[in-house]
Amino acid sequence: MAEHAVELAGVTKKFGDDFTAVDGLDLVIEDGEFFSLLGPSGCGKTTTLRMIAGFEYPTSGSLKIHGKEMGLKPPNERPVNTVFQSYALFPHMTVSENIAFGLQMQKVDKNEIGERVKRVLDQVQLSKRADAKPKQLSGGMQQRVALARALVNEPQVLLLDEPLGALDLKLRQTMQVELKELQNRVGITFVYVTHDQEEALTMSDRIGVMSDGKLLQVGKSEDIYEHPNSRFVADFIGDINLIPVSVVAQDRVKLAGGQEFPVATGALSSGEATLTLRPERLSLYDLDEPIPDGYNRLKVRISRRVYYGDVYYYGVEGGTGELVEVKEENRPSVELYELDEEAYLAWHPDAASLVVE
Amino acid sequence: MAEHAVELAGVTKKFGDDFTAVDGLDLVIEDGEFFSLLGPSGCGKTTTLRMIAGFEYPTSGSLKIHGKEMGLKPPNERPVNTVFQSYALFPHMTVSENIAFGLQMQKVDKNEIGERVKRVLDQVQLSKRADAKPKQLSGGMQQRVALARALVNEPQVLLLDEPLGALDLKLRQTMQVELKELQNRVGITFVYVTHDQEEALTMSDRIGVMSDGKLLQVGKSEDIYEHPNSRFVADFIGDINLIPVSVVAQDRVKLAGGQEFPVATGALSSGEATLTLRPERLSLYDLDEPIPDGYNRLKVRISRRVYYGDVYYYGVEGGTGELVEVKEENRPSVELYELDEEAYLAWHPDAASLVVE
Amino acid sequence: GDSGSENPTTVAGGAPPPADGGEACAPDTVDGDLNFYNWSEYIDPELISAFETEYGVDVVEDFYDSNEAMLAQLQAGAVYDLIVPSDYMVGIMIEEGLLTPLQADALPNWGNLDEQFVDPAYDPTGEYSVAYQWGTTGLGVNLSVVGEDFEPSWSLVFDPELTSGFEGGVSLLNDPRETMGAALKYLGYSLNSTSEAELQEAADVIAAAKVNVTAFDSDQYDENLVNGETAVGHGYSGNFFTAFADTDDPDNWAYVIPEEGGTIWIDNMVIPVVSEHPCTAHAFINFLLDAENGAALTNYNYYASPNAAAEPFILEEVLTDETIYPSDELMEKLEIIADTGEFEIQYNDFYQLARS
Amino acid sequence: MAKKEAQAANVATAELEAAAERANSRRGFRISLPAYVYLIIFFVIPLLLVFVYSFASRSSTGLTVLEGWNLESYKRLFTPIVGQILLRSLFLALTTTMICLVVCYPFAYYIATRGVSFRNVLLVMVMIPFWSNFLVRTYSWKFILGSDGLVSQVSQFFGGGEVRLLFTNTAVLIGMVYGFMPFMVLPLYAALERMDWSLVDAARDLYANGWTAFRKVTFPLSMPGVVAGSILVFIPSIGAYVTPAILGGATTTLIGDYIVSQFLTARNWPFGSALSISIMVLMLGATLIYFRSGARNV
Amino acid sequence: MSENRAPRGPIDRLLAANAWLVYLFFYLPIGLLIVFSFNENENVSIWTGFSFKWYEAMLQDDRILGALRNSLIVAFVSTIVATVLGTMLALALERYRFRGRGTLDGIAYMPVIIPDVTMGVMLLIFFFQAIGLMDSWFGIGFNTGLGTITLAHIAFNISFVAIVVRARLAQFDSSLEEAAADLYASRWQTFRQITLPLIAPGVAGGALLALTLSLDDVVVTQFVSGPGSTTLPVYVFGLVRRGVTPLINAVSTVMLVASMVLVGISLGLQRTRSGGGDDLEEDVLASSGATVRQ
Ligand SMILES: Nc1ncnc2c1ncn2[C@@H]1O[C@H](COP(=O)(O)OP(=O)(O)OP(=O)(O)O)[C@@H](O)[C@H]1O
Ligand SMILES: Nc1ncnc2c1ncn2[C@@H]1O[C@H](COP(=O)(O)OP(=O)(O)OP(=O)(O)O)[C@@H](O)[C@H]1O
Ligand SMILES: [Mg+2]
Ligand SMILES: [Mg+2]
Repeated sequence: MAEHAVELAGVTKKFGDDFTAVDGLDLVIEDGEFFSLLGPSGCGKTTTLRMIAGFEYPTSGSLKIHGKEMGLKPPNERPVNTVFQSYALFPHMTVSENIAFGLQMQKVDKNEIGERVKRVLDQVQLSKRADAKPKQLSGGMQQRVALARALVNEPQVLLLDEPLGALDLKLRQTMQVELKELQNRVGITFVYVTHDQEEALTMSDRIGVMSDGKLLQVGKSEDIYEHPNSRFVADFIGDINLIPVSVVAQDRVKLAGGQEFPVATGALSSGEATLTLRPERLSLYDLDEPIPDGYNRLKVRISRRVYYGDVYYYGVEGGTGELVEVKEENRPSVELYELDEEAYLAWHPDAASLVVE
Repeated sequence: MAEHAVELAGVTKKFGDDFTAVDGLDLVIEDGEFFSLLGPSGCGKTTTLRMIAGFEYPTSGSLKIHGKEMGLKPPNERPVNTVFQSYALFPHMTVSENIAFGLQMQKVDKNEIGERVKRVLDQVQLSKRADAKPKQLSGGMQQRVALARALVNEPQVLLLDEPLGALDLKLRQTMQVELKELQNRVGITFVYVTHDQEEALTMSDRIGVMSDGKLLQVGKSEDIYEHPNSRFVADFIGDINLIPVSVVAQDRVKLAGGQEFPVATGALSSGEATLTLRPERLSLYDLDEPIPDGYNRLKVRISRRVYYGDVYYYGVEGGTGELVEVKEENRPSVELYELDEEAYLAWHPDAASLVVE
Repeated sequence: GDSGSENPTTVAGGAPPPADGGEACAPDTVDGDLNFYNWSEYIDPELISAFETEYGVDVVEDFYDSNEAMLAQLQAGAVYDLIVPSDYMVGIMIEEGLLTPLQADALPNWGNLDEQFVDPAYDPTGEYSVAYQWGTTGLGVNLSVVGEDFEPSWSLVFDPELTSGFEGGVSLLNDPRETMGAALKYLGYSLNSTSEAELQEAADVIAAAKVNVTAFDSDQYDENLVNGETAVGHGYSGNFFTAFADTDDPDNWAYVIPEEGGTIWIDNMVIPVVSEHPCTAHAFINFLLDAENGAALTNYNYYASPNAAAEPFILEEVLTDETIYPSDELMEKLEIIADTGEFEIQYNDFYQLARS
Repeated sequence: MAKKEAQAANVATAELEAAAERANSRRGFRISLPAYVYLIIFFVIPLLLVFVYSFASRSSTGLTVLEGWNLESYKRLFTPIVGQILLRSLFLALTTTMICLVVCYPFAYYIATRGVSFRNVLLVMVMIPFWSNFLVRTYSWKFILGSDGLVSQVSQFFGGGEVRLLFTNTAVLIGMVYGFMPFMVLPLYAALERMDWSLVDAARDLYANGWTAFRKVTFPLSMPGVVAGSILVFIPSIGAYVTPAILGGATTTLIGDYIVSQFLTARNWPFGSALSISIMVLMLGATLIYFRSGARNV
Repeated sequence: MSENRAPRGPIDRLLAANAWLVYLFFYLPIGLLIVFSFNENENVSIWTGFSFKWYEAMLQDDRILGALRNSLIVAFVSTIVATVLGTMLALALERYRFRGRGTLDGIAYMPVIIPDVTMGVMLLIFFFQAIGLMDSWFGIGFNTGLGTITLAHIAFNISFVAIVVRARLAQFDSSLEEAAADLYASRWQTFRQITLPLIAPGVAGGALLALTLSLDDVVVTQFVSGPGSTTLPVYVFGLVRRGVTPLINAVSTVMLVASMVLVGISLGLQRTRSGGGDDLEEDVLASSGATVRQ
């Protein structure tokens, strides 16, 4: 359809008179997309979600869902369902009672409720535990019940507040895949809150990065990762080296150590700036090894090596003034650099982008 | 010194008559080493730690610390300190009172207490909050107080129970580095419990993998990662493809699809087994691209592609019967494979190891 | 529970046996402070302090509000030198051997006592008790409601037709013996009746009267009356008088002894065997038997004095008040409540039954 | 080598855990001992004595004879009057409990949903009145409900007639409810204060309107508080008799004063004891049920 | 979102209205009681003028002062003892498994649900027998009096204290005790430095409750009292039978104020002990027991 799924215009939320949890948010979420809100703890993600769901009302600004102004509509009159950061399962009801609740409230007829509950139970692989009480379930199971309870209503918009926060790595990864596939299948709009950047990158069509109640950057996962528009975003999303440089020309920067390098042509042509370099975009070459042309090179000394199973992280020192992290695949073919060994650090100019504070 | 820091021999802990939380544990931890206990939730890590600390007594078996049999010694008479999974800070004492507690109990004299508390406060960068109550601190700070409270006593052995469990990714990583460096500096024995395999791999000298109260494998991080001795360990530590094969010769296996491959010469010469392949040890090659010799190849179809910022994960299907995960560096030089495209999957025989159930 | 078998006969066995007479006490000698166990507000504090100054001892006062509670305490080992039980309770205490005989020589004023109180039914030998005060149980009437001219009869509380006219209704004592007794009298029976049939009738009377009974109350009947909560109240003479006196126009109320007769009760001073200061106790009894002091008692709480010698000192209006010192023919109709043994249970049950 | 040690150690430490538990158990016993002993001497033995007395017989003078043991007292429990009285008391207790519940639930809810500091003030305010003397509290009700009491005067002031509530069942109920309210308020408060309000959010999110959300989530979850409060009000109000006497005029017998009259009027201690014992058993029963349903609901 | 949020709009206003009505209900009689303690007329129900004379009368009446003295002695002694024993009892029941724990658990709750009269009578019987035995076996003669009253009050106070403290202990995170032990604290040190400070609000609550119960008890006291041991409530009880005068209001107003001061103190005390505001609950919850024994 033409209209947007969710539309926030200048939405601000104050707690008390002084404390602003969400600050003039302008945000449009398209129908059927998987949108993630990303940001450190306390930045206002949950509050934003709660306003969309109708548990809090904006101090100012307008909030539309599928084109309709929500105003003071209570939660039960909004075409929206929420998966709560802390599941919020009804402890006194069984799993299936929990899931059936929403449908009963909507006066769906008995048989249909039965069927739909059954179906969604299969989807989340909990048919066996249908009669268990939430307490008797493991964290992962509870999370899936919370999900099922929301999904069964087939809302136009589904709000998820760190739904995977509580799960351990393995379970988390499986659930991520399941969620993503589910969203593709039913094609409803997901608004997904998390503080795990990796999770956001993996699952989202688009990501909004928040900090202190403000929206810093909105864009496709790749864009945000490859081209952060601020030091904060760059630093928050994945490991990155932030190297202070001075700009000498539109396409050239100078390190503290004095070496100059070309960079992708940028906005500014002088002044101080920060060069952002992803560890995985850097590679180490033996001094005698040929380096692909067009690559920038810098002689460095290996000062740290950390083993991460599938990769090694090297900390190298060169003219940059501070430790630079380099990530190297761990393959038998590649032989390792020892501490204090010297090597060339090389990267392609496209890999580096400039941000200003 | 000659004697071991901690020595468990046939230690078993039963709760009630039927439930065995820890099952005949034989474990030796050397003086000054960083030893991690790794395992899924509920496998008995905390219980083991609690027995070393003296909060629980083994149902059977012997427990020595620095050569001395611990028997019924209460916790306060053991040369051990613990950082609790849930900090367990004294809410009615300030940060510095919390840290000073242990020293006061040992009747260390006032001035010295003052100095040592000051020193450790600097170490964990909390000097400014010395007079705050735990309630007023963020999760990360509380964690550091718990650490300082244990460290200030300079115990011979320090037990840490998921000390970083509560922190978010970024803070977690910083703390990991700090902890590791600290341990190098003071050189006391760390027994570290976690269920995060990456954490264990990064920080430990040696790792013990537990499951259902049993110790499955003990060894250096690399060994455990590269040469898991069981399907469980392989699967628990990092992503891995587990491919059912039938062994045709000491050094050859056959896939479900019928293709045969050489493998590193193993123990068995026939029967069913599981071939373990790390995604990052696999690479994809265009059909017309040359493949390094000695490498095994398998024609596959791309059926999933997930973006992880620094890498792409491909799910490919071939003769193996099930989806195989391949991890490819994300570099501008490399061009991406599209869904349903065909390609060669290649790996070096050393990269594959055989495990049997 | 085996400790019970220690004294197989009765609970009273707990107290040591009377040290036959105990050591003799000379008149007006004291042997320590007096532990005085009395009904609350039953003696003029002035008298107490007078005694204290005269004999240089302290009087420790404790108070009880029912004979039974007092008895229970005594059995539980409470040690007092002087107690003021009512008539029937004296009988019980004697029978249980809780009382020590009084020493006549230590009580020179004993002679002041009106001879009709000298050896009462409940203390045949008259050696255990000295009457303290006596009074009657009757009806307090709110004249402005009931009117000036009315039959002084129990029908004022028991006759539903009559009482239905009284705004606020009537109140009866919350006490089986008194109220059942009143009903028995109303029916013309003895208030010590031991005939189930008669009790049954009495119970029926009370039950029938209940429609206009606003309260069964032994504590507040006088206040309820003067506050206009009730029109007629069943209670003890003295309480009514004090209550009336406190109001703005005492003439608005009257106390009557029903013509069918009612209860006369006598409270007595006794010395328990466990007493540690019998001589002080004797001294105190003798002190109260003194003419002026006896009068002071009555002038304080408007109960009749058994003390003949005291009469000259008693306030005129008290002395002449028929309701305090009833006429002789009325006296004929008054009865003392006697202990009826097992029958006490019946009284209680019938009463509770009637009330329910 | 390590193996052999282990074997040896096994033998050595097989009883470790057991030993530890024994030590622990001894410690616990020692700590509880003073109170334990005290309660046995000054509560259990007296209780047993009462139990013994309930089988004794009454002497003609109304004293308890510790011989001729019999079951008379227990037989008498089954006479109609006892049942009648008990039923009446139960009914009064029940009504009191009901009223308390209805009034206190919204009250507790209100307190529980205020800010922490304000909440505490409100709570103390609930308690303060009960620091005064019980009798005097009750008497001042008399002056409120009496024929020229506050209520009456107010109604007259507004042109209404004189209202006398004193000595009516209304008065009794007012008095009882007044006396027992805190026991309803506090447990309810405790339950509601621990309430996880995100569950109500969830219910609303799932299309429940305010009332339904309350009916389906808030109330069921506050059930432990409801049960606790009800028992705490119900049990003592079964035995209550002073309030009914003062404000109701004792125009009916309640189990409380029936027991008292056995001890203090009829001087029939065996029966009084039997009554007490059976009432206690009854109340214990109620408490057990409470603990159960409490456990179930929590 | 654990912090409470009030429902919005009219419902909230209704709730508020209800709440304030309830408070009116609570304070009407108390207000009246206090007002009339300043009434110079003999009769409580009619206001004739302001005066302190009843307070003066109270101060002159040494029966009242004596009774007050007795009440305070009994209250404080029984509170202290009951608080110590009750706290230990709670600790044992909550923290340890030992033989006889089940029974003890049962016994601990009984004094709460037993009717006053029964409690009074059974203690009366008990003391009577005890005195008999003491006398006949050891020739030790002792009487009912303040002593027996105190013993009786302790008997029912222990349970109330134990219940309150236990509620507190239940929420207590025992890993704190382990942490202390791990930091070389002996059992006693752990108790003194960690456990006690943290359960202090509960203990204070229990003590408060005990104090109030003991200050308000008539029935049990009456049964077990002896010479010179009339307590204030008992005396008031007697006075009431003779007619309620403002004197009684004055006395009970004084008791009211005294208790309020006590609460104030204990609350302030616990504020300083541990910042948690909700600690108050237990206290208040506890003090509610004050009325249970009517
Ligand atoms: N009801 C409230 N009253 C006062 N402050 C609040 C309230 N709710 C949230 N806040 C504050 O608003 C800020 C944003 O809270 P919010 O829950 O949205 O953070 P978040 O982004 O969800 O953090 P997390 O990732 O930890 O969930 C926080 O500083 C929080 O303290
Ligand atoms: N006191 C106890 N009584 C009964 N069972 C217990 C007790 N303590 C632990 N267990 C059980 O023992 C097993 C191991 O518990 P433990 O705490 O050691 O797991 P863990 O490895 O620490 O898990 P996690 O990673 O979640 O902390 C669990 O199944 C737990 O349920
Ligand atoms: Mg949040
Ligand atoms: Mg654990």
